[in-house]
Amino acid sequence: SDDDGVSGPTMWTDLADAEDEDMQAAIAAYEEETGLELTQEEPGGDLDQQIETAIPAGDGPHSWIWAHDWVGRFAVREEPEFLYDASDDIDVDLDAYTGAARDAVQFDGAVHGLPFASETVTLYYNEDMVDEPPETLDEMVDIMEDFHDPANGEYGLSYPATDPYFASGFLQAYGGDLYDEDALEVTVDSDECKQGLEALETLFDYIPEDPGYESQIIVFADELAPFAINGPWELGNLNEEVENVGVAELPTVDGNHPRTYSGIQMFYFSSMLADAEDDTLDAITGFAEWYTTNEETVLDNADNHGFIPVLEAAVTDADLSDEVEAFAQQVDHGVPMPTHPDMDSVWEPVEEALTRVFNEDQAGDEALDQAASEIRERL
Amino acid sequence: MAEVTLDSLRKEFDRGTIVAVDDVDLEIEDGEFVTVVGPSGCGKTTTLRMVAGLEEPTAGTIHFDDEDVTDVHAKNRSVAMVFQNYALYPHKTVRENMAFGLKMSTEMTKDERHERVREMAEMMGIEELLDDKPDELSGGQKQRVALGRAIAREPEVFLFDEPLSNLDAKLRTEMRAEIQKLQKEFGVTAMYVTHDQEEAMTMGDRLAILDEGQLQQVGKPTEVYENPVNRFVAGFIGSPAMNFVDVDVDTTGDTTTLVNEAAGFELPLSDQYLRGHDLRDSAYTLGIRPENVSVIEEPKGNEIVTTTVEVVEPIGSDNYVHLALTDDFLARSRPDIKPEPDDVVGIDFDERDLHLFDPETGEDVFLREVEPETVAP
Amino acid sequence: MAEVTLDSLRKEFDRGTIVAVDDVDLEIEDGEFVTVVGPSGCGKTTTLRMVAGLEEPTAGTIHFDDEDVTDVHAKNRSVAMVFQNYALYPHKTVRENMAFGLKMSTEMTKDERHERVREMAEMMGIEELLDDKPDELSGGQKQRVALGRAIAREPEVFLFDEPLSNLDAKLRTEMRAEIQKLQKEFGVTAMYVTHDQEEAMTMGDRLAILDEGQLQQVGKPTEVYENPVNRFVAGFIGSPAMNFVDVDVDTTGDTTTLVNEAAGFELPLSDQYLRGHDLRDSAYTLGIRPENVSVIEEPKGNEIVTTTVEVVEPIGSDNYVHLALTDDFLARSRPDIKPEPDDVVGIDFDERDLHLFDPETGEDVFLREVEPETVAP
Amino acid sequence: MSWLRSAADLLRAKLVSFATAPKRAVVLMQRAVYDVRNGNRTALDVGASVAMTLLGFAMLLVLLFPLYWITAASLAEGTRLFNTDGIFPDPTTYNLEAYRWVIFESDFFFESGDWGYPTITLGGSGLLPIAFEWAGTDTGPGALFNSLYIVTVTIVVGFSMIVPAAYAFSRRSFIARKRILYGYVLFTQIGAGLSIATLVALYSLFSSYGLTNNLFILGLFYAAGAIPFNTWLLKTYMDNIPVSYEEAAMVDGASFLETIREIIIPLTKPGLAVILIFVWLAGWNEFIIAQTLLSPENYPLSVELYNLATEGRFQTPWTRFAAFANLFALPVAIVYFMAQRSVESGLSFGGMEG
Amino acid sequence: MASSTGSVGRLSQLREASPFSSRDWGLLLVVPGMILFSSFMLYPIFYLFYISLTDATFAGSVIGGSAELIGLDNYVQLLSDSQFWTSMSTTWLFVAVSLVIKVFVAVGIALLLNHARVAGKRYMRAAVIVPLGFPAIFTITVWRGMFSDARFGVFNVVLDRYNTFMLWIGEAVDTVVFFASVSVPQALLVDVPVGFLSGRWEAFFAYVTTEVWLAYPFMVIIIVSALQDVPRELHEAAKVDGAGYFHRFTTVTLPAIRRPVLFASILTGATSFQQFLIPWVFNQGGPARQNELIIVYGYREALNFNEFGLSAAILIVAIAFVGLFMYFAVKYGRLAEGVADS
Ligand SMILES: Nc1ncnc2c1ncn2[C@@H]1O[C@H](COP(=O)(O)OP(=O)(O)OP(=O)(O)O)[C@@H](O)[C@H]1O
Ligand SMILES: Nc1ncnc2c1ncn2[C@@H]1O[C@H](COP(=O)(O)OP(=O)(O)OP(=O)(O)O)[C@@H](O)[C@H]1O
Ligand SMILES: [Mg+2]
Ligand SMILES: [Mg+2]
Repeated sequence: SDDDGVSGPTMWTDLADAEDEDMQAAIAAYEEETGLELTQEEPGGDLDQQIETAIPAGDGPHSWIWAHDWVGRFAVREEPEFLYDASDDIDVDLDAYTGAARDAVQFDGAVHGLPFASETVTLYYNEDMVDEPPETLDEMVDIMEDFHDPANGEYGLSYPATDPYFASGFLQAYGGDLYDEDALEVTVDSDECKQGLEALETLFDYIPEDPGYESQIIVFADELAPFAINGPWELGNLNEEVENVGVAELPTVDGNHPRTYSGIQMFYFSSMLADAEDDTLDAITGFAEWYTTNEETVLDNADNHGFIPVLEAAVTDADLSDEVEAFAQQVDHGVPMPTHPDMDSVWEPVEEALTRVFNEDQAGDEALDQAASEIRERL
Repeated sequence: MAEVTLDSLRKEFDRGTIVAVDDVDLEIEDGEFVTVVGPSGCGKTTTLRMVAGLEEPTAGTIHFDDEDVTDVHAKNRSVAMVFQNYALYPHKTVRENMAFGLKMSTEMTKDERHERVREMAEMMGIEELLDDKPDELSGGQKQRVALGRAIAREPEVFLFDEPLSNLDAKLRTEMRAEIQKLQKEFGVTAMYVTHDQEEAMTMGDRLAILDEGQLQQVGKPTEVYENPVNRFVAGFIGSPAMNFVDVDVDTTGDTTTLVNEAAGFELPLSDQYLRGHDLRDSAYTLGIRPENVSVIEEPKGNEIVTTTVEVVEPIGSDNYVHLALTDDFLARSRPDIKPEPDDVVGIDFDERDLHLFDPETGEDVFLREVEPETVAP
Repeated sequence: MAEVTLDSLRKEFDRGTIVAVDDVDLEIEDGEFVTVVGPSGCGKTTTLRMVAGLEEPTAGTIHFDDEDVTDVHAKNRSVAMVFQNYALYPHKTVRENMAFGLKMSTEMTKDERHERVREMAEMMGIEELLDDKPDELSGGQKQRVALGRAIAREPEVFLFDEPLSNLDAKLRTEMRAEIQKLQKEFGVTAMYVTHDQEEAMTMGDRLAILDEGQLQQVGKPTEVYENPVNRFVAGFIGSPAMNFVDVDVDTTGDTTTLVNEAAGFELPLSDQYLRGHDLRDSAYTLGIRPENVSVIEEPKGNEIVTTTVEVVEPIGSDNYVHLALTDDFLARSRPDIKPEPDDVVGIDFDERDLHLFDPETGEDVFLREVEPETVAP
Repeated sequence: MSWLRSAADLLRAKLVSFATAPKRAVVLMQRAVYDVRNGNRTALDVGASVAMTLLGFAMLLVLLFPLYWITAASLAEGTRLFNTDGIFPDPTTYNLEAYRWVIFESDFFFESGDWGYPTITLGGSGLLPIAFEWAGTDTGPGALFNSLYIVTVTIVVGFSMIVPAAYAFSRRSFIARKRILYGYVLFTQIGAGLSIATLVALYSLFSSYGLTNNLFILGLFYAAGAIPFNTWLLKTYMDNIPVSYEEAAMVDGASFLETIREIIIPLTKPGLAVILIFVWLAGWNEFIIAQTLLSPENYPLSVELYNLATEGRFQTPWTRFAAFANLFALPVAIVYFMAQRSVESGLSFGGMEG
Repeated sequence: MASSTGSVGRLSQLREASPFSSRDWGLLLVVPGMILFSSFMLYPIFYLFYISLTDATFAGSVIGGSAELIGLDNYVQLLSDSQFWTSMSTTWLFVAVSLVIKVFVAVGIALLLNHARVAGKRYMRAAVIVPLGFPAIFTITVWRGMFSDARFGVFNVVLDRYNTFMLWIGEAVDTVVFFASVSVPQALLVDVPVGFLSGRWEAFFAYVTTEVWLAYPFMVIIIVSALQDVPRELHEAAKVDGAGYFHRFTTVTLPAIRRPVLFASILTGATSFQQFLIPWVFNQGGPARQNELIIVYGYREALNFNEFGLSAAILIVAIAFVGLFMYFAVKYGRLAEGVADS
């Protein structure tokens, strides 16, 4: 790959079309401003798999954009290393970002990237069906009850409920964590999580029978369900498809706010930067700094893509739209996804456990116990 | 075991654009062996297939004895057919091949079937082959198996579609005799298609000659040989083929003379030969068989005509002498008559061996339907 | 155009387990037409293929004139071959088929090639077919194209591998004449393989008879017919085949008598016939050709033997009379001799037509190599 | 280029026959009616034919259901796969927007609206003394070009190895012939899952030899995978061609190469058509390895299609995905349609067994 | 007259492609393909085998070269993993079931589309193999959508309509049969929605259906080829022998297509064994890893659980199985028939 391989700073992305356009515009603006060159590529497929193979082969990108949950997983890699500690190369003060974002980009004291947005899932509602968003789960259940009639193609809720990322809010509502990052323990079988699952199970009854994402989203998009639980990335689409969409924070469960996992979107600094020329290093870190600290960009992102700002200056700005505000609140209630590499082993067993419960193959408690023991076996 | 009657049988293909069989009437007696002969494409196979029930007649009927089988499905007719390439089931052993028809069309138990097959195989001399697959057999053996398979069923009617044409000359002669013997033994009615006139002549009780879908003549082999009804039959039956010479008729005076100016001969016909027939002054085609032509090595002048020799082909028992009289005039002479090429020889023949055909209709002018015996040599 | 000499030619297959051709010596004169005949599997094709260069001899040499071509690649030998199935290139038109050899082996321009092809096609009467594909042709037409393709190249040696065996009888006769005519016209040396003895007899200047890879006899057709060197040749050449009767020799007294007790005949041989040969008192095989057997419908008692008639097959020009003398004793008689089956008839034959073979070696006991003419009838 | 012309002729003939098919169908029906009226065929007979044809048609409908379901989706509005009103989306909303997008906006034909053109430069470094350059635009060629390039390499290399080898297996005897052929047959089907099985091993090997991101090498790789199966298939086909044609050519004075060119190749056409389809598909459809080995600017259509499927974080833009897939399958469909007769006669595996 | 001198050297004879047999130059034609095949296919397999003997955990440790040889530990571990045995048995079941169905479906289609009474069968045949042209990733994703558990998933809609239709028939019968009350027996109704992806056997059924759909075109063209080669006379001989349609089918048609069907079965069977995309796209071999076919199992070990060495061992075992399968198939199915010197 020496002849036609891309030289110069390269960044891999996997963005939606609209996001991609804005990113290209931002890069162009940056290049114009600084005279540096930056190549953005979209390798497609599973980005992590691409990185897994490309970096050891020396063909990896200098940076990529993804949520922060890969930080731990890649930070612990040795021979070869995957991430670059840029603490000495960046000029920006990390205090410029919110606390959660600050934590997210660091691992063992090293700075592996810069954050620019956060996201989580929250409640969408169809304003033509529901006057006021429900405050509590019970209220929500009452409303869903009114609408839920699957034989006639109507449902209470649209919610890919077996995906742990989506389900995390309710599972963790009672204060239990799926994975305790401080103690490095799997706590998915804690009593709190089991209680949380009970709450989740009440929702299982109101969603379409197929928990797959596409089967879920369609019923809200076709106005066959009053509620959806989903992330900001659907905001644009749903606004087009549903006449009056409202966004609110998730209803409380026994007075607890569901603690959804949030993801911090960030620029990763890859280990390719270690041997890179100074120009490249400057271009990459420079762009990340420029982008993440540019208040205008951050606010545009919030407006256009529902990106919740993680730049303190922007967060305190009152100009955010209602929708973004709702997401921001939900992020506040939630917790960042753990970055520890052990977390890689958590997702799947939990998803399988939820699927079993959803399919009524297993009781909730047992399912979580089984998941926990599977995870522990893996570790 | 059954008399087969074809009544105005007609078969068209491609919506009438091809008439393969054209109003054929034919009656085959119980136990009779009829050979059907004709050039390629004349409709032999089609006729046979209609009798077998593999092809539906466009018009006409087929009766087995008194039963109209025209619309009866092949599997319900009691016929057996030997195909040109035998059509043995390649994955079945000889035994299974032979037993299959019995299994399908009789109520026999397995043991009975096998007993019957064994008997047949013994009769055909193929007992040792019973467990072989058709692939392992030679042409003659395959032929026997195909025959055995057909006979085993004891059908009422036996159909053969050029069953010997894939065999070599030696084997062919052998198999001919075998087929005839078996047919007589079982007394089954048989219809045998071939394009080889020699085969047709030697095998059949009667001969049916087809051309362009139409039946030309039916009769005993010798009868057909001696009294062909038209030029087509005359030319088709007999090997080497009959010689044809275009002649004009000169009826000046009392005598009727056949004249060919190019070849330079005049042949007065006797009254006995003419039997009152009136030949107009017009063109005819004269036919004479090679074996009826005598070659006179040293012409004495009283021959009918003299001509030069082109080639002499010895075939051992006889010599074929090709003469320049017409384009391909052949005389079959004794092996001791061996003129050299380009020798001038005389030729002669008996008036009684002559045939005269109408050049337009092709019909034999003197057709002696009534008293065929009188002209037999 | 070339004399072809095969010298101790030998071909083994499968590491010597199969000897297809066994030390064959054969000389073919320039312009001569030699037919090679023999039963299936006797090595005819293999011999031909060695001459063509398609098979490498295990031992022996092949010369074209004085040049040793044994190791010359087929494409560099000036031979043309007509294959049994014609091997016309199915994807090429007739024109292209005929032009292909010219294109490959001459320097002709395209126009010259097409001109030549047109000429050839005209000569063969296939001009209208030039743009057809082989699939669209009838058997005879294919045959002509294959011939034309071979001739167009003007090769030194012409090889034919049973080119007529797929044609029907009529066409076969026609094509035979055509091939001979062309061969003579071009004066090319030709080797013609067939398993049909009649074809071999009529076509060749000389005849080579192979059996089990070994050359049995080479000679002019009549010579071979009349003086077969052994029982194999005697039985193979001639159709219908020679009759064989096992006889014992009784040399009591002065006369030498052939005796067959089962059939009940005694046949004293004249001294003239014996010519000093000494027949021991032992078994021999007597051979007599069907056409040399006279059937006497009303036996008068002075015949050699009387026997009963089995079947009479009329073939038009003659009748084949099957007699019960031995298993399949055949007489070929004039068409007017028509005994009924089971009639008792007498048979007679001329001593001079007899052949006597050694039952072990099969060799003709009296083989008259020196003076073949003396026994010609 | 004469083969190009004959291919065009063939295509035209096929299209004409396809276009006139309805007319033939009508004639067929008229004849049936006529025949029934004239008593040439019974109504029952015609009825049986109609019933069988309908049965065939119904079966076709069932079998191809997924395809027109998805084609309907490609014509619908929005991006969702499901439709809560029934199986098919509302026909009144059908439009060609997705196809417009694939053609003009995706990377299918060209990137970012720039066509550009290919140039060939001779000399230079690298494996081959020929290099391809895409000129006239900064963005490089579209995915179609990359696909065609890969497929061309696969076909050219594949054929140049498969055809001689199949010929040798069919016509010559040489040492270890049986063993090699046996080995090939064993490996005919390992290729399929192998790509996933050995993905990482492959990547590491390729990258250690510096062969990643190289369309030519990828084409070679597909050719390699296609060799055993297709060699065996073609050999089986060649076994059924009588040797006498070659011998005739030899006696006619043709050299080995001339025999191959003039006789073997034309006679093997149906077999070649079959392996053309299979080799083509080998290079055309694979995306896992292509994605791993190539960088985005070199992605062929298959990878683009796959990326389209996984483009959204959680869902696929279905209308575009389906439209893309339909256009993607079109060349294969055309090639097959043209070669159908050959393919159907080129795939006989020796017929009946004894 | 082109004729060369008599003593042409052996070497030039070789070069001139001697027509004489038993020359080994044929090997030269085969060697390039073998080299290409070996370097791109065999070599990676050996490399994979090497990996299976190491403790590699990530793709990176393979490529980066930090893995260490640990002998056959991975294989030992594999054999003691119950999931391995589940995968193995599920995979074999999948191969067997889909194969049987494939054969029946393909033979049925081929017979129908070769039937004399079907008009326009050429076009139908062209259309019926269209699935061959689409990439598997696409069609499988589409099938995943159709098999949705949701009530509005295509198959559930179809089943729902079927239920409606049955009920309607029931009502109609009820109206006609006025003297008694008739209702449709429950056994004839389907309980919608069916959880195609959430039940073990439902998902298995969905896999099989999709696999059959993917493989039938290949089988159909092969069978159609074979059917067209059946000599018409054999059918006629059977007719004259008194055989009806069924017997003609068993005595003539079936033997004629047996071998091609066997070929196609072996080939597609081996492909089924390596099926990855269907389970992966449908539900990652779920529910609860119960339908994890062998390649999915290997893939998941490598990528989700970062056990690269183990994964390599799994895949090597899978390859070995396919090899073994092919070996016996080739041997007993006489797939290499005609290899015998001609
Ligand atoms: N199925 C068919 N469709 C159209 N034409 C046909 C069909 N079968 C036969 N024919 C035509 O009918 C005519 C008679 O054919 P048939 O096969 O009966 O001839 P044949 O006498 O058996 O000839 P051969 O000696 O060549 O076998 C031929 O012109 C043939 O082309
Ligand atoms: N390539 C071969 N390998 C092994 N044996 C062969 C080969 N070619 C011919 N033979 C054997 O050599 C012998 C002679 O065969 P050849 O083909 O020359 O016979 P033929 O006289 O032409 O017979 P036919 O009249 O059947 O064509 C036969 O026993 C045959 O089996
Ligand atoms: Mg016929
Ligand atoms: Mg031969």
